[in-house]
Amino acid sequence: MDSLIKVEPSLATSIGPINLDKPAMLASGILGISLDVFNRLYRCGAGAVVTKSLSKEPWDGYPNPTIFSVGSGGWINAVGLSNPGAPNFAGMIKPNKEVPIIVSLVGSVPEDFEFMIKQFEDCSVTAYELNLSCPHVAKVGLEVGDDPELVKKIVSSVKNSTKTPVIAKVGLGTAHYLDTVRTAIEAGIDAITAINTIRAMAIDVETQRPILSNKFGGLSGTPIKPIAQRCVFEISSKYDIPVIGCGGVSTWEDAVEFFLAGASAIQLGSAVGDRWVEIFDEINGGILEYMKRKNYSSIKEMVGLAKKP
Amino acid sequence: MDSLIKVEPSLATSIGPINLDKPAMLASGILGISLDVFNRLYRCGAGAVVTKSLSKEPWDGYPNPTIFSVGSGGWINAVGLSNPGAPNFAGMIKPNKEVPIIVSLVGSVPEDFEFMIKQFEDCSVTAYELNLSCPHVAKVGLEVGDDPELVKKIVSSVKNSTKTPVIAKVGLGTAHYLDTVRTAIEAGIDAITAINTIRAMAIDVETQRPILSNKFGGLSGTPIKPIAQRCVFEISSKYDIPVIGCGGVSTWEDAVEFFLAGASAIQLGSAVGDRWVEIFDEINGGILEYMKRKNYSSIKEMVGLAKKP
Amino acid sequence: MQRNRDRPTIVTIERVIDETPTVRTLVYSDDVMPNVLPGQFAMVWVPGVNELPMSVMIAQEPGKAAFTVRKHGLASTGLFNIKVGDQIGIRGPYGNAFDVKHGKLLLVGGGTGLVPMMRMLTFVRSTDDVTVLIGAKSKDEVFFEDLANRLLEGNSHKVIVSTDDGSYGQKGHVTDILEGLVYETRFDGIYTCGPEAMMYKTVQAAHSRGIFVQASLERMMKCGVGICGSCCVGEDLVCRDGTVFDGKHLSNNKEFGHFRRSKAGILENY
Amino acid sequence: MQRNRDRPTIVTIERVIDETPTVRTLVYSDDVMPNVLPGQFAMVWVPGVNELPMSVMIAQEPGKAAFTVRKHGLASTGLFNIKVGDQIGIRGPYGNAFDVKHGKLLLVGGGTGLVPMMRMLTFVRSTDDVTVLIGAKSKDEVFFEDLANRLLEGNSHKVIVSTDDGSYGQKGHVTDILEGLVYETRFDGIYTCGPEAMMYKTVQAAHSRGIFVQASLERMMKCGVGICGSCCVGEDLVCRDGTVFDGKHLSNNKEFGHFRRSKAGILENY
Ligand SMILES: Cc1cc2nc3c(=O)[nH]c(=O)nc-3n(C[C@H](O)[C@H](O)[C@H](O)COP(=O)(O)OP(=O)(O)OC[C@H]3O[C@@H](n4cnc5c(N)ncnc54)[C@H](O)[C@@H]3O)c2cc1C
Ligand SMILES: Cc1cc2nc3c(=O)[nH]c(=O)nc-3n(C[C@H](O)[C@H](O)[C@H](O)COP(=O)(O)OP(=O)(O)OC[C@H]3O[C@@H](n4cnc5c(N)ncnc54)[C@H](O)[C@@H]3O)c2cc1C
Ligand SMILES: Cc1cc2nc3c(=O)[nH]c(=O)nc-3n(C[C@H](O)[C@H](O)[C@H](O)COP(=O)(O)O)c2cc1C
Ligand SMILES: Cc1cc2nc3c(=O)[nH]c(=O)nc-3n(C[C@H](O)[C@H](O)[C@H](O)COP(=O)(O)O)c2cc1C
Ligand code: FES
Ligand code: FES
Repeated sequence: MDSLIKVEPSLATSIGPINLDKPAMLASGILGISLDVFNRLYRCGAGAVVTKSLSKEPWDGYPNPTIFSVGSGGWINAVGLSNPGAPNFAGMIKPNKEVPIIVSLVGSVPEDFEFMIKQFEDCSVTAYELNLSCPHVAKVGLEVGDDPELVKKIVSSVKNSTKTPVIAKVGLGTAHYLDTVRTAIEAGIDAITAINTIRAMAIDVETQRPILSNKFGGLSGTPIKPIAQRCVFEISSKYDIPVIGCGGVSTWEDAVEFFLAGASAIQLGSAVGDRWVEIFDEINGGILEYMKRKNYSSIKEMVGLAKKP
Repeated sequence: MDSLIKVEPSLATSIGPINLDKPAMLASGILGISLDVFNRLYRCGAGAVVTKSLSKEPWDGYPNPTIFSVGSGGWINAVGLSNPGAPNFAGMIKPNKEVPIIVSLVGSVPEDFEFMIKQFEDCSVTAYELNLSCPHVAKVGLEVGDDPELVKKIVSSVKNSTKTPVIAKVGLGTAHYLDTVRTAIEAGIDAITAINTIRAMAIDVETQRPILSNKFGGLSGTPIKPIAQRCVFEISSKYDIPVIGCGGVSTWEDAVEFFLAGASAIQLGSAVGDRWVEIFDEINGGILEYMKRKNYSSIKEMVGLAKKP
Repeated sequence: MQRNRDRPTIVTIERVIDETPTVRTLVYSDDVMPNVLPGQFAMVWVPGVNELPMSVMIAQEPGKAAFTVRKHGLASTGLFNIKVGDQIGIRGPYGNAFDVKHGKLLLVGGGTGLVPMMRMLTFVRSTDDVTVLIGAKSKDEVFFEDLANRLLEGNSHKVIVSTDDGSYGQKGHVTDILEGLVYETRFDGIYTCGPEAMMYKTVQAAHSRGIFVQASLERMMKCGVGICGSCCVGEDLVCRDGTVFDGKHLSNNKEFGHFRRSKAGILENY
Repeated sequence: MQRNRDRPTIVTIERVIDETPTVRTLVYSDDVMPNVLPGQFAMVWVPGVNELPMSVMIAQEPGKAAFTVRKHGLASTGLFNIKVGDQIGIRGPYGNAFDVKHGKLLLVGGGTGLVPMMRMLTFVRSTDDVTVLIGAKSKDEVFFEDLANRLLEGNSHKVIVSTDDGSYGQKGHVTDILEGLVYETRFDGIYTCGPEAMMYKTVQAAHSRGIFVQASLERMMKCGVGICGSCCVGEDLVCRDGTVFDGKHLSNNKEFGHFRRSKAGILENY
């Protein structure tokens, strides 16, 4: 083959054992409660969809207001992990053949996770993502991620319960997230998603109240991008583990920045609110153009390039 | 006096033992190396100016690029605590009579701080602010704030070396900032400033490099406001200590939000880059209008109101 | 501060109108909401209580808009109890709007589903022939009949009320009357908002006869902007793809008329 | 992505012109920089090396701009060594601009301080009488003499070069020649950019005679936008209040002409 003929670039990527046709996934908690919607997003160009974080039992979540904008692509939410529960949800996605679905799970003890994973035995699940980082619900999320012993137990037990790849999603909590990452790696995790929302709040000056019914929520979107990027850079510099970048992606440039920082794929959530489902095709198109211009044939060639001295 | 006659509101505030005529201060590291500039900012309406964080010896800081914008009022900087050193600086502010100057200090051990405080014996200093939270310089800042034993030693020794009020400035590091706050309170601190910049980075997709020469820097400005606000709310809910809110203030509404969250005063930095020195008068004017409308005579009446059930 | 569509803007209630014992209209001044399109809604924050989606009601005064709320559960009761001088937060407007055809129009509304219908009446041309069909359980619950007549003063029009118990207007379900109307008249457009069973039958009746029909759906909403997923109906998100959908589209949606989701997102029969 | 003035935008160097053995002009295409005002500057990022303030040079071609850099320390040498096809980042434009008077004008420039002077020549009217005074150490270091003559072709003008060693043009410091010029001619405006001693004397000579004079100052710059404080001169921040200041203002500034600050911010004698 003539080396001057440029290869048509491919958007396919792999995150350790997980292979995807496209590198931009829907992040957990976004539009994620219906198989019909997953199908639509997949047709719109999402490489995979991550489900809402599921618990053993259905949860109603917090009362409204649960989400609002802080401007400039930033959102604060305290949906409170409302979800139909793993058993209901597993029933709903059973018909799925086509869409790469990553099932996000929250729980407090290893048994919670083992129970939930059992529910999905007959489902086509691309990977599990353990949410160790929700900043606004007691007893799960960050309260688990901030406890290294518990992380170790949960990851080990999940890895023992399934052959499906397992991802740990980390965020900025009260402990050092790099310690959570290390513990998860030691317990056999296949990949890391970084980061979740960051604990935050906003107050209305007229009524003099926090806007969220829960007072505190998680900040997502554009404002957290520079923080998420440094986490991806730090994790992938310090450990030999595939990383999925998440936080504030809303353009193809953002996605490429995360690849250069060391992410093998990205997730996005808030930007769907600003730009709707077309965002996946827009980002895919932009990445392809960039790859052509820079003469890359695969996403892999870009991953971590910003670390060159 | 007829109780129907509305009292002209006052912008004066006190942060524990520190009394200021106006509640908006210049944050540390912003324009803060010249007494002439301090005088100008004071005339422009700043309630106090916090100096650049000073070290024992002069520091050049990091090479450029050291600061750039991430859009929407967000900045990333890794100035690297460049400063002329405490002795030079003390000489420079000796003539000061008028401006409430808060001297910010960084160091690694109690002796550093004791040495520096000695330099200011003949200066008019309103308070010291201990920077326990710079996210991008090794051995000082967060590396101190993340070590509770060291925080305790430093705060105790500083409190023993001076009668001037002492503030600790905290931020989001690898340890839990509320632990740093507790330790500082136990060691006798007079007030807390929250928060400093948050460790972050940005990568240029064309040249595929981190933009800062230091790769990592601190995120400031609008993006961090919701995070700073929750820290102020959390600190002032958990502890009985006056708090100065800092992070993303650029309008009077932002300032009021911080008061409602529990701050007795605020600091601002990045917004000076967007709106220049007029910002202090704009914010003061807006706060006054608000106080008239809501019928408050003092800042104190607003502090912490968002905590009512 | 610049207004942010997706963060509550505070407005003060200036007037409260009792429409029925359980329905009130709350009037406020605002720059944005008086000018929204028929079918658009706001997320309404009742501070300290809850936030809920509300169609934006007309207020017949320049610079003013309103909400018409039926007292129901926690959130709507909180809003119902708001007094003159109280503050609420509003964000939006959200959603698409009815595609207002011209000629012979039929509007079918039940309960607070009449709200977008009233706004729509301000968009009809004087040459349009407009029939408004109002359904209610009983006499007590009839409202907006006079308003509809007033808004249509210059038009050839009819306002028909039906009550389930026959205590006012015609006796029976709106949908029974509807069958008669579409049999008699070839409408250029049919529009409906109200209880889903009513909308489902209206869409079926019209669509099966090839008449252009649109319905404005209601679902549990948290974000209003297409992030949280709570409002999905099949593959559609009501807040973002709707709230207004064409009969053609709806007839392919297997959840419309049959299922809705609970707060936890569990599919439930209507 | 929308251009952000305060974040580096990447441009590619298309042409490199050797002006002297230590001075080069680097030409690039851009939307913004060709249209800046005389006196405005950019922060120029040499990836992997440093970022430094640079006056924006004209490029005499639509859609193109340039920087003219003298090789000095680390940053400027990095920029000097940039080759055709290399990428640099630019942010800005920053700073205010010269207030271009009309009539008899005198421009006094030294070294790369000529850069804003050349841009200013594109702003004079054809009726203006313009004298350009160029100072250099020796013949080798003279540049932009031809360019100045070319830009002033349609004007009544004079371009005077002085070298300290007399190896080209008149012998002596520019400021000596300047004294003669202001004695002979009543200028409507005098503009200067270059070594601070030169600017200081120019401002003194003009201001003491009541002639309108402006100087564009240089200081250590990190942010360029009025955040870091490194560029302060007395109570002024050069990047934000300047770089251009009136003689009147400067004559009250006790640091101008005498002190500057090191990277650590220590006041040093010039
Ligand atoms: C686009 C739209 C426009 C609407 N316009 C109006 C209006 O103009 N006037 C009016 O009175 N009502 C309107 N509603 C309905 C109103 O929002 C709900 O009745 C109200 O939220 C019920 O809440 P509750 O807490 O009082 O009742 P609950 O007891 O909590 O719930 C009663 C029922 O309302 C539904 N519901 C609860 N919360 C929500 C929510 N956040 N969003 C949607 N449904 C919910 C539930 O499915 C439940 O079955 C509208 C709804 C939507 C989606
Ligand atoms: C508004 C402005 C416009 C300028 N325009 C030009 C131009 O068009 N062409 C040109 O060749 N030079 C220009 N300069 C000067 C140029 O930026 C400095 O010469 C250059 O930064 C020197 O850096 P260095 O690392 O090569 O030298 P160093 O060895 O680091 O320093 C040499 C001297 O330059 C000064 N300096 C260092 N860094 C900076 C900095 N970031 N900002 C300002 N001064 C600094 C120091 O005070 C030092 O004395 C301009 C400067 C300013 C402030
Ligand atoms: C409304 C909302 C709900 C979310 N729910 C979850 C969740 O259930 N589980 C989870 O791991 N992350 C959840 N997240 C976090 C997102 O998955 C993502 O980590 C975060 O929003 C940052 O990405 P973004 O900036 O692209 O939105 C939620 C975020 C939002 C905005
Ligand atoms: C350029 C720059 C330099 C800073 N230097 C210091 C410093 O020396 N010491 C310190 O405690 N904080 C420093 N900070 C942090 C600010 O004081 C402040 O905590 C932070 O910027 C958040 O406030 P803002 O959002 O209003 O900018 C610096 C911030 C910036 C942008
Ligand atoms: S209400 Fe959140 S997606 Fe529609
Ligand atoms: S260069 Fe930073 S204030 Fe001027």
